[in-house]
Amino acid sequence: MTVADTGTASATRVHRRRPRILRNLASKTASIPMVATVLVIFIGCTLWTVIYSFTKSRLLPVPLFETMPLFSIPVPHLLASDGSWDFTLITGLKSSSFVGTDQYDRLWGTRRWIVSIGNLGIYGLCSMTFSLVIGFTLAALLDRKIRFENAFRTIILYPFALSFIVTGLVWQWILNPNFGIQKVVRDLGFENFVFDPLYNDKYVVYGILIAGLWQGTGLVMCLMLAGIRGIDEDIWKASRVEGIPVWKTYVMIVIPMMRPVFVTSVVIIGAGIVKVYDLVVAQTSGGPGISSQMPALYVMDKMFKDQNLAQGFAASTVMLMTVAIILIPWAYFEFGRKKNV
Amino acid sequence: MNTNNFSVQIKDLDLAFGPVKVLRSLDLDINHGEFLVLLGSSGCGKSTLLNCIAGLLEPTDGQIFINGENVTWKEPSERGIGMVFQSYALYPQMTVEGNLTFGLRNARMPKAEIQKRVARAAEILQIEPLLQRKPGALSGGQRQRVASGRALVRDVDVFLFDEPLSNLDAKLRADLRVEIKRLHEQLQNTMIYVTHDQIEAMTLADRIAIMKGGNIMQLGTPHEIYNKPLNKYVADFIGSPSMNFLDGEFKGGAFVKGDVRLPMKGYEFQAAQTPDQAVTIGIRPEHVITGELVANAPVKMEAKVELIEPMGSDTLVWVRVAGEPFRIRVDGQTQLRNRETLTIGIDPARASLFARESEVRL
Amino acid sequence: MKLTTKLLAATALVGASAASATELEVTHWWTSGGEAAAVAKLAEAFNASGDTWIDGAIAGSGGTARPIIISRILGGDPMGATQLNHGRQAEELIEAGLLLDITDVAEAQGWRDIINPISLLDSCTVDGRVYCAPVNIHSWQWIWLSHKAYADAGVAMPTNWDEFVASAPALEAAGKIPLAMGQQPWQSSGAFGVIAVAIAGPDVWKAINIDKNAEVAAGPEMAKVFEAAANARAMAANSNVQDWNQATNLVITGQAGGQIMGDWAQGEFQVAGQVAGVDYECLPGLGVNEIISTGGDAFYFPVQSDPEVEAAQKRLAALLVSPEVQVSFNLAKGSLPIRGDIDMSAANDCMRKGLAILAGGNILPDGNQTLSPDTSGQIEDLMVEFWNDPNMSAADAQAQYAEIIANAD
Amino acid sequence: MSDATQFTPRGPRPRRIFSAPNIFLYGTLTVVAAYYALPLYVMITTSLKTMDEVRAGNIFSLPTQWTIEPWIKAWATACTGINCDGLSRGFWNSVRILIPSVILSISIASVNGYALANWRYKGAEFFFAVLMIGAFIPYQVMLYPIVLVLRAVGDFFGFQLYGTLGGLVIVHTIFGMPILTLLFRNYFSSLPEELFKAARVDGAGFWRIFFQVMLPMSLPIFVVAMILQVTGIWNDFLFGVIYTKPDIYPMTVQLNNIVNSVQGTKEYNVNMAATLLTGLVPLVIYFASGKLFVRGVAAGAVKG
Repeated sequence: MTVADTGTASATRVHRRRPRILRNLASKTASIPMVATVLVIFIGCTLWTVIYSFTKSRLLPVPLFETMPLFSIPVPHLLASDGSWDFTLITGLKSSSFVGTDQYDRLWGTRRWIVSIGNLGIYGLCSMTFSLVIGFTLAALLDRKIRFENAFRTIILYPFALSFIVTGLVWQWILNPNFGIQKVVRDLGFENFVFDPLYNDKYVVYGILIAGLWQGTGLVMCLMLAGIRGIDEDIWKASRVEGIPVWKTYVMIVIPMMRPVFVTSVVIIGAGIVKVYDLVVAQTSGGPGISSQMPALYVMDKMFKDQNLAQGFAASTVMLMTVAIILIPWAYFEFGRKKNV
Repeated sequence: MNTNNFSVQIKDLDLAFGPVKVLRSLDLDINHGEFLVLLGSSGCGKSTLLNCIAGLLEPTDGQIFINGENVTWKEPSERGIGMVFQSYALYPQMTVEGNLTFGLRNARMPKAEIQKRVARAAEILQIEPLLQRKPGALSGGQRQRVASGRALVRDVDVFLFDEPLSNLDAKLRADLRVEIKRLHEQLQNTMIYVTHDQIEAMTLADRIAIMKGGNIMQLGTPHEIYNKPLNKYVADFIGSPSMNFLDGEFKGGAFVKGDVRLPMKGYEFQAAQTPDQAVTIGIRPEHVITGELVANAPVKMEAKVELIEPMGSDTLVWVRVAGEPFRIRVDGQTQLRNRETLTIGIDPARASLFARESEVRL
Repeated sequence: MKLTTKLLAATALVGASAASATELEVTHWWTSGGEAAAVAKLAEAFNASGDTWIDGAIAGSGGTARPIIISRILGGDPMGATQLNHGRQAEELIEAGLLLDITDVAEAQGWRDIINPISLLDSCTVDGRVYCAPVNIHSWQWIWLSHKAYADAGVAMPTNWDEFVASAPALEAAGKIPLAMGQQPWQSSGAFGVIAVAIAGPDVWKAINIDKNAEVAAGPEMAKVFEAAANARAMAANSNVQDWNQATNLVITGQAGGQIMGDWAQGEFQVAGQVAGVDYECLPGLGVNEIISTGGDAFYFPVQSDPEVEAAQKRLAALLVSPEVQVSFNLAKGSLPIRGDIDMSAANDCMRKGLAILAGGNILPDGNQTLSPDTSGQIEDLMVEFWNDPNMSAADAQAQYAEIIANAD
Repeated sequence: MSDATQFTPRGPRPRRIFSAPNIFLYGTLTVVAAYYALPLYVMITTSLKTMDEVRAGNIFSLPTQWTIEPWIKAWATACTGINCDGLSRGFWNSVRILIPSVILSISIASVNGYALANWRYKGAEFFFAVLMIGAFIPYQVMLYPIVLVLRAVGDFFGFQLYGTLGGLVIVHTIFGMPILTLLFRNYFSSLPEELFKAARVDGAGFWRIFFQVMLPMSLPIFVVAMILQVTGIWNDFLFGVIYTKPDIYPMTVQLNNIVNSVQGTKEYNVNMAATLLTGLVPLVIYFASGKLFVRGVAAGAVKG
């Protein structure tokens, strides 16, 4: 705020206020990439996708409107008989490209999509729960002033440096029943031991989960550890003086105090869950069958492989809505609260 | 020696963090019902000592007794202490009542008993209307009271305060200081109070322990500490504005520096015989005699005013004595001008004399 | 005589412009052993003619590669030439004017006279203009059987689908997998198509896939097909490989009895040094209806601004259809040539069977030619689920299948 | 309670190393550490075995016959189609993508963060808020239109953007912008405002203050941003697939291709070597940067 004031002050000194748009010009110039990104990519491209999800685009996006001579057709019919949208009366533009919610109707009538959403739900719920629980538990263990804390932390966090592709391939290998854990245990003499989550349509999501948690819990642990360390030392002292057991202090006092860290973690994990793509591609490509399909795979397939853009757009719009469901309460919590202070 | 005579007794306490010694073979005996203040600048070890008493830090060596019981290896909660922290350490997600009762509920105390204790503490601290609020909705002073209340409900003999007022503004601090003093009057239990604020220390304490570098420099009543500091450090630390020091020689029963000579008549020496040696004399600005009273002063001298700092009730006057800057505190109503020459008087009985090398009171 | 002149003219066309060597990036998804060897033949021939073949192989299946290819064409970064299954995949690209019209090459070389079956060229033709050069015919309608597996199990080599089904328990008892299946969606959908043609017959298949007759799709003929597929699913239960060539490898090594797979599987047997009739057996149309589906690969040439590149694209188009390339490429790949006028005497048993059926005209179009990619994709999604979920009943799957056909365009 | 007759507690409480809580604590941590370390171990050992041993042996055992063949093959001769030059091409492609992307994204985001922190203008907060929300939009929503945007921009300026290095660099810059801008904005806001005011009074302008006052104080945050970007861009798969073509495929995409280009049986040892090679750069950065990496991800994430 003071910055803007200084700018104004220097302007008045020369007795000539520059027009508003020219004030602070260097700063505005520096922000051009951001403004362009926001307008063109984040707003423009998102809207584009949402709008085109209501069209019948196949391999190529269909033209939205055919231009008509303005006000040339005075016939007042709002809805054309074939169900397409007609803007003739108001704009002079005519469109026969829109198909209403057809794409969404088809989407929700597709088993693969339903399975994808179900998988995302299971994966999301488990990933969220386990990430938070494991992340917090590990952080609490590391917080106990242990020896080799750095070594443990280094080991737990390193997978985060690896890509999902690498993560997926390694775990595909370890979980391979012919070479991996199942074989090792069978070689030990347990002939009937079965552990092939990636080849079993009931457990395949959990197979992916194992790899996903391996990659991501380190980050959650780091966030949690930072959160725990950020808590006033005196709180710990107070609880010790009152004779409250350590675990109870974590559960009853520390966790409630870490609400912001938990919220942040939930948002980060949540945004990551909706985007899960590389990991599944590398581990199962959605199989066996369609049992490990995820929405992102459906979108990619429909958009590029099956040459049905609008269907892909509809699916990605639903993904967007899912994120919004996570994001809006968070934004409300974050920014609504700040206003009160 | 019966340890039961003391409320808290510390014997030969050592604490080191790796190579850094924080407390050095420290002994301290605290009487029942005594209000003891641990005073010192930051890093002197006062909070460390308090944490050792509470059991929150483990000593490297030595013993701690509370009510005659050796608690060196005991958990903090088993020591019969209550503690109030600088940041109050209130549990932010619980109501005031929740904060007060959490420890008791955890110890599975009967509900009725908990009710009784909370009611009593709330009454004493006058926080009844706040019981259902959360700490976030309380003012600093209210939080401080709740923090005291949490110690109070534990119904223990020893209260530990770790700089409980230093997060408050000056006015509130003065008010709450009085409240703590009143609380002590009412409860009559032992209180150990850590602060870096000498006013708090002087006003609250039965005895003050001034600490530096992990040692207790002086343990005594506020009066002793103020008037008869045992060493130059304590002399310098206590009193505001701080004491004037002049380096000189002790020769034939008088302090000599250049052409200034102060016969130490009436000064209570620590030893019967004090040999001639290099010394430092300390004279508090408020003990310099000015105005009409100078006539009766044992020693008189002339000094030129160099700077005047009016502070309302008092005025601090900077002069030069024996070539050194020298502060004098005079009544705020005194009219003075720069470069005016002033006659000042000094009473050696109220001065302090320290050996230059050891900085120990002579 | 007429033909010779045309050929001469074509050669002249090729020769004239070959003076300026041009680099062409060619994208394709032929990455398995046999396939890569076949691509090498194309590259060799193209390089020998003076231009340079820049290989743009994209691993995975067509499903992985097609998006990349199409988005590059759309994104204004077209490659010199690209493999696509001929059929409806390129329809919209042609409509949008993104693919090069090579009618002049086709006319100069008289493709209409030499390409057999002519439906291949028709698939490349939109409004009378030619947009792609077909390179091979791939038929899905095969099952590949392992001599070793049947010898180990001590049962006779089956000669048709029914015998194959009957021999399954014996194979299982010998610790073999009766039917090897990969898990990629196109494999599931393809194998189902083969079973459909074999059990319900070509007419039913045509009614569904060409006329989009949903009643037939829901009818009793197809119900039998779904039952048979469910049966096949049980036989493939222990086959947990992902890629088609891993499944082929199970047959090669004798771990599995057979695999329903297109004729490209033959390339794998060849690379492994196996001999048809000795190490492995092939049954066209599952030994029930001897028939060939004439899917296959074609090369499309995205429109480029540089006239030199365009000339090179046309040179490549001419080269791909030339007799020498057709022979060397198809022998390596195990596919059938797109012209009947060349000498395929080097072909092995299986390929000869295919050539004979082709010559007899017993052919079907390929699903890719009759169904839109969208519909194919939906069927793939359904089939991959059906093949992998033993709890999904045949009736249930058929109902969904009929619905997809009803909505097909 | 007479002390004289009893053993007197003195000094620190005696501790047993094998106390129950300690066994639980270190036991749990060791098991957890094993779970996290296992895949790396398996990758390394498998990549050093011969294929025969991979088929016959136990994935957890050490190689009996050590061989670096798989590494050589993965690096130099593994095939995608008829290109048999291994991952080396992908590696250099990744480097060529990485360097301009990191430089461009950090330059833009640092200047932008500085403008947002110190030179606020009307509307800045709005754009920043949308930028932050944008970080959470699933990429799939924007993938396709971006192809069109890149093409349109390319056409406008008369050069190829989509499918080239330049296009991918721009995409990485766009998607790196939210988190980096946040990082820099928060950092510059945390610097003492007096410093900025003093420079203003001395007559320095936007760029002078940035280069001569802010930059010299910001080395740590640049290192953090670099760690974040290098790791993120190196590990990218999706953008590499969509916005490039095979001859400039980054390493991750090529890895997926090589691993999925099955010829006969899968060569797991080569696959593992290739996987390790691909993970090597971020791993080295991770192990070398240690706490800075943690700071980077924590700073990036906590405030995200």
